[in-house]
Amino acid sequence: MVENDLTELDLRDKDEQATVRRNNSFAPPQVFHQTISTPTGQSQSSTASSAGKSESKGESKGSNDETGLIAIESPMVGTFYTASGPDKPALVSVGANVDSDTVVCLLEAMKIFNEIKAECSGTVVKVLVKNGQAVEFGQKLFMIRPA
Amino acid sequence: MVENDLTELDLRDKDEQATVRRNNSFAPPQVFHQTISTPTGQSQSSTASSAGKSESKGESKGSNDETGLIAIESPMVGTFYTASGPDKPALVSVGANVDSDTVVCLLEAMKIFNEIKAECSGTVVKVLVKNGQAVEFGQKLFMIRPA
Amino acid sequence: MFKRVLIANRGEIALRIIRACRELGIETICVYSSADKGGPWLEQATQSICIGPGPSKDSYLRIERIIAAAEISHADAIHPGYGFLSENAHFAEVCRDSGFEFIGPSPEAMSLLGDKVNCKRLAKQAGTPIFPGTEGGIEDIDEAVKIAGEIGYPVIVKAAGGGGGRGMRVAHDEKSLRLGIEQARQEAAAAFGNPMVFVEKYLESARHFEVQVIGDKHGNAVHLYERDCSSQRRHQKLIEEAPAPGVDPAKREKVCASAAELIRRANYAGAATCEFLMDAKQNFYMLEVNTRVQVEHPISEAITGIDIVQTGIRVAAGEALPFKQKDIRINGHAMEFRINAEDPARNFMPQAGLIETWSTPGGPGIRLDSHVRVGYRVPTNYDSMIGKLIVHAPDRETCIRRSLGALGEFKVGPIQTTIPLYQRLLKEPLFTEARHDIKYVERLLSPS
Amino acid sequence: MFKRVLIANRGEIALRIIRACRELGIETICVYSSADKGGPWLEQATQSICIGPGPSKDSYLRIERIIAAAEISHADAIHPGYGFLSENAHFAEVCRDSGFEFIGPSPEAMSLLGDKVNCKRLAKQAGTPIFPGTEGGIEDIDEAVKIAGEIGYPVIVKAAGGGGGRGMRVAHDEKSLRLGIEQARQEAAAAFGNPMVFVEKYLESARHFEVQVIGDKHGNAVHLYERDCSSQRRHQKLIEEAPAPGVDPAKREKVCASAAELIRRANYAGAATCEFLMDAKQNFYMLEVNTRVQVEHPISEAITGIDIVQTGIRVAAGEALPFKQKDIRINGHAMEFRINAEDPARNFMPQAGLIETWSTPGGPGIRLDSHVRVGYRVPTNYDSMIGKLIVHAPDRETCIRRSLGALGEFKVGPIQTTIPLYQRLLKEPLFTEARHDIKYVERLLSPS
Repeated sequence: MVENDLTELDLRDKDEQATVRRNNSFAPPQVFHQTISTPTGQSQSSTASSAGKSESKGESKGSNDETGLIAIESPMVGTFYTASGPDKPALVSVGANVDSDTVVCLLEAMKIFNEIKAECSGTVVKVLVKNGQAVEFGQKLFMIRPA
Repeated sequence: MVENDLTELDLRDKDEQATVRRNNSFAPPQVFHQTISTPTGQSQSSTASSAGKSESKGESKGSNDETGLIAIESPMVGTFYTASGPDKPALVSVGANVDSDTVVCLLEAMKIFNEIKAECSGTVVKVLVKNGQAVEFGQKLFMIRPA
Repeated sequence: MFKRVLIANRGEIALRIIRACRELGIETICVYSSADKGGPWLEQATQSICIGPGPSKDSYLRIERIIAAAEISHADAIHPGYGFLSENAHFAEVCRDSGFEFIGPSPEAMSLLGDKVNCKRLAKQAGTPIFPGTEGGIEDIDEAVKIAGEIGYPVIVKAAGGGGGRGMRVAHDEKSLRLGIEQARQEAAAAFGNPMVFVEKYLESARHFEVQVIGDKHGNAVHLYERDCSSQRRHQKLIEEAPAPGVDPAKREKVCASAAELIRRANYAGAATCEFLMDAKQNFYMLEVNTRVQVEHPISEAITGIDIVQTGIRVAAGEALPFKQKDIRINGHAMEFRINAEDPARNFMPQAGLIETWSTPGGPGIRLDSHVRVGYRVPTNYDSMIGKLIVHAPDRETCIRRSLGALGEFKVGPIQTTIPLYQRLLKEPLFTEARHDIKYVERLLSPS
Repeated sequence: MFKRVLIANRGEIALRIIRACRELGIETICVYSSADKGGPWLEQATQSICIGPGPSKDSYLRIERIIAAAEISHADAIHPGYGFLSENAHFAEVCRDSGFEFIGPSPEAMSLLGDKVNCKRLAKQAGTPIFPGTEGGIEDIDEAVKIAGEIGYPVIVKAAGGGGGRGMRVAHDEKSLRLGIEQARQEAAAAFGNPMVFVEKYLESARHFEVQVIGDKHGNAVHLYERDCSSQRRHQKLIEEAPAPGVDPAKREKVCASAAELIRRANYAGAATCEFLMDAKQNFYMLEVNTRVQVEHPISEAITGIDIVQTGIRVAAGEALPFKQKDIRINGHAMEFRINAEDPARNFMPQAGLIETWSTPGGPGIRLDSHVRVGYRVPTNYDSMIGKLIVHAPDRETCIRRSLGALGEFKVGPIQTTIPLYQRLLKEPLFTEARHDIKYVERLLSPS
């Protein structure tokens, strides 16, 4: 199997939900594998005491943990896209209202694009990651003020 | 120079102050080198934080640091003698009154016997070291209740 | 040579690989689980990427997350370490297919040596001694005697339908074999309703003897002599040493050379270990081949001066082995002690939590491979090994004395470790006189 | 062999000697000052005895207290370590006279090599290259030219009455010498009223090259090759390495052999170091002989595999050296970094106080000799060295990379150490390309 064996449709070239599949054996062919994001403070069972410089460089410094805000965190490792295509508007921006089913961004890994849903209701207060930026597991993507 | 070159008079065979000299070059011939003992808590500028098992095995466990008592500490390394000879009575015992000039014991090192004076006035409350026992620097020898 | 290597592992072996890469001028990317956030080894990597929550199945075993991390970090190779995905041929294949060099053997070589039947066949061709045994049950006593004569006494007669020690007989000669088969068949027939028995080679007192080998992509394979890992508890190695004490030099050379020949025939590039049992007469029987770097690789590094991890990276990058077999000499004696966060006084109960005391030994011949420092919290998610103490000395006796000194200096708290067990084993005559076998630790520890 | 050795020293070298004795089955008695009460190395001794208050003159330098401690603890030998009384021939004599073996040379050998004139005379006989120079002033130019021709250019012309650089001229050939002497005499006559000048060998760019030697009481002496200690600040060695980089092998063999011959002729038993300056053409000039174990001995242990401290104890006990010169081979490259509690950012101001962070490097080729652990309080009384990091690798380039990695892992706090200085020096082309000399560190550090 080589990389070019992939049957791939680049989302950025299409208007609507596209089927992206890969003919490999370790990740079943899937249509926008969607993963639930979890609120801040509950997702990471970190037990390490010292937070050294081991933070990924992609992690935002600007996230104010203001009381009452909920973070949408990345459920996977991949590349963050704000829109479903290069000529498309951002799925959500600051001020947008979201509910549990609102797709807030796409995360790409191994040529598969995954829709990420808000999994909560409220207003987008901050977008913490830039379009095209790599994100790690648990990284905060959006801050939401609950409705 | 060998050990037997020493001109030595064993104190324990004599009644009175004896001249003990050694024909060597590193310690001048001396008559009862006498050293001042210092009160508890001032002599040792110990800065180490953890007291491990590094205590000399000769150190007494039974010294109660009762308030108001003064310890006579060993000013040197050597062997402790309570009397000036094997058939002589102890220089001081519990209950004895001492003053600054009272000789309380002898410490032998390198065949030289050193008279140790009380350097304080009061009553002997405890004798912490046994006759013939090796003592290290700073080791408590007697506890004195000041007059 | 690679520019950026992603390390799909954690703890001491991740740190070991970081150190090796650093000296080769290679940048490192460490993936980690959220339970390992803040792990001291991550500071030493060029970059670190969280790939999932604590449980291994959601992080260190998630192939697609590791590949995604390699993509976003622009790695060109992936080092699996040991454990986790290191012996997963499928992972090796996915790495290759995704454009990342897998630092280890090809999936084909890994599969070949991982398959017991194929591996045994290849071993036979390579002259690597294998474990003899009948392939099925026998009913005819004369046939059993013939087979026993071929594989050599002692043999063990086992009931095909048996278990729990019933129907088993050890035979040291033909006479006792004939009697034993008779008795075993009767007993087996009575107990299991099946008189079928079979005959296998019986090792009364086996030692664990394993040969470190390393191959490249140019058809070269070299062995780095052996390790004795007989000090085990529940198949977990505790103390390893190199070389194996008291082994006949000619027999050592022969079995080690046969192990190198085996991996050469498997077109194997990278480090591997051929595990053997050695009987009291110093006959060898191969158990299996581990197709990865081994926990105990440092003792082979100590006695040969070869950096096994660096060499593994070099051969994965296509370099030829930088040494020949004739360059490899045994220099002194080395032992490794696995410092496990377990309480030997309470049946080796795993210990987790904050390390408050971590005062380590030093001086000549002392190497410590550990990711731990004061303030580190041992997570509950992974195995209990928190460090490896490696002791090298001119000879075995000095090595034992040096090890006792180093273990005595090693203070860990408040969690308990296996250090006191090693202090006991190093004073055990069975061990010091090299009269030990793979069961001696458990015999010593069994109450009775 | 000795039964009980008293160690008249403290800190890392006391610990080093304890470790050596432990492996030889020898009990140890550590004497200590009250400032060192609770010192971690004392736990490792069989017994410890307080001999006086913090100041060295009242404890570690008090001969009669050390002898008294040896008496009450029934020691049979005394190890002086380095510093303190280690090069005090009188102390060595008192030890012997009091019935304790001094672990080091005889007082006679120590005095002989400690005396500059006698040592130089013996060195001449042994073929050890010494520093040439005129023994007095000269007035005749032709005589000066003759001497300069003998000792070789460049030479330096110095005014006998001079100082501060006035009246000094460096001459690279006869012509510039004749001119230089003329000018120097005029300048000297004008400045000091004394036209007398003298001529000495001038080293434009010298490196510190020292040979580790060891002798026994049976007339044997062996060298363990050399160390380059050119990285110095105010005559304090900072980085040492072995072997000296870029030295011609034949010249190395010759000067090392001459150093061994020197201590053989001195009937010297124990470890010693012959210190040389090496000029840019790799000519050697002996400075002095240190008659004790050296701080930087571990790098020679690393490249030769010889335990210098244990061997020193063995020869003091009367054993013959257990190796011959032909057994000694250079294996790889080693560097030592003295971890000093000093602040390089504030003119190397000594640091004392509680160690809260002490996170040490590990892995292959890393040795740490240190008495420090978390919770240890560095006293103000003694020198600032709190540990020695020794790094061994197959070659110098790998050794530098490995050292940079290890220094990067080494975290000490809150006190400052010389670690950042070493990280800088290891990236300095003068050092990495071995174009350094004994002044390069000070030149780098000088503001300008």
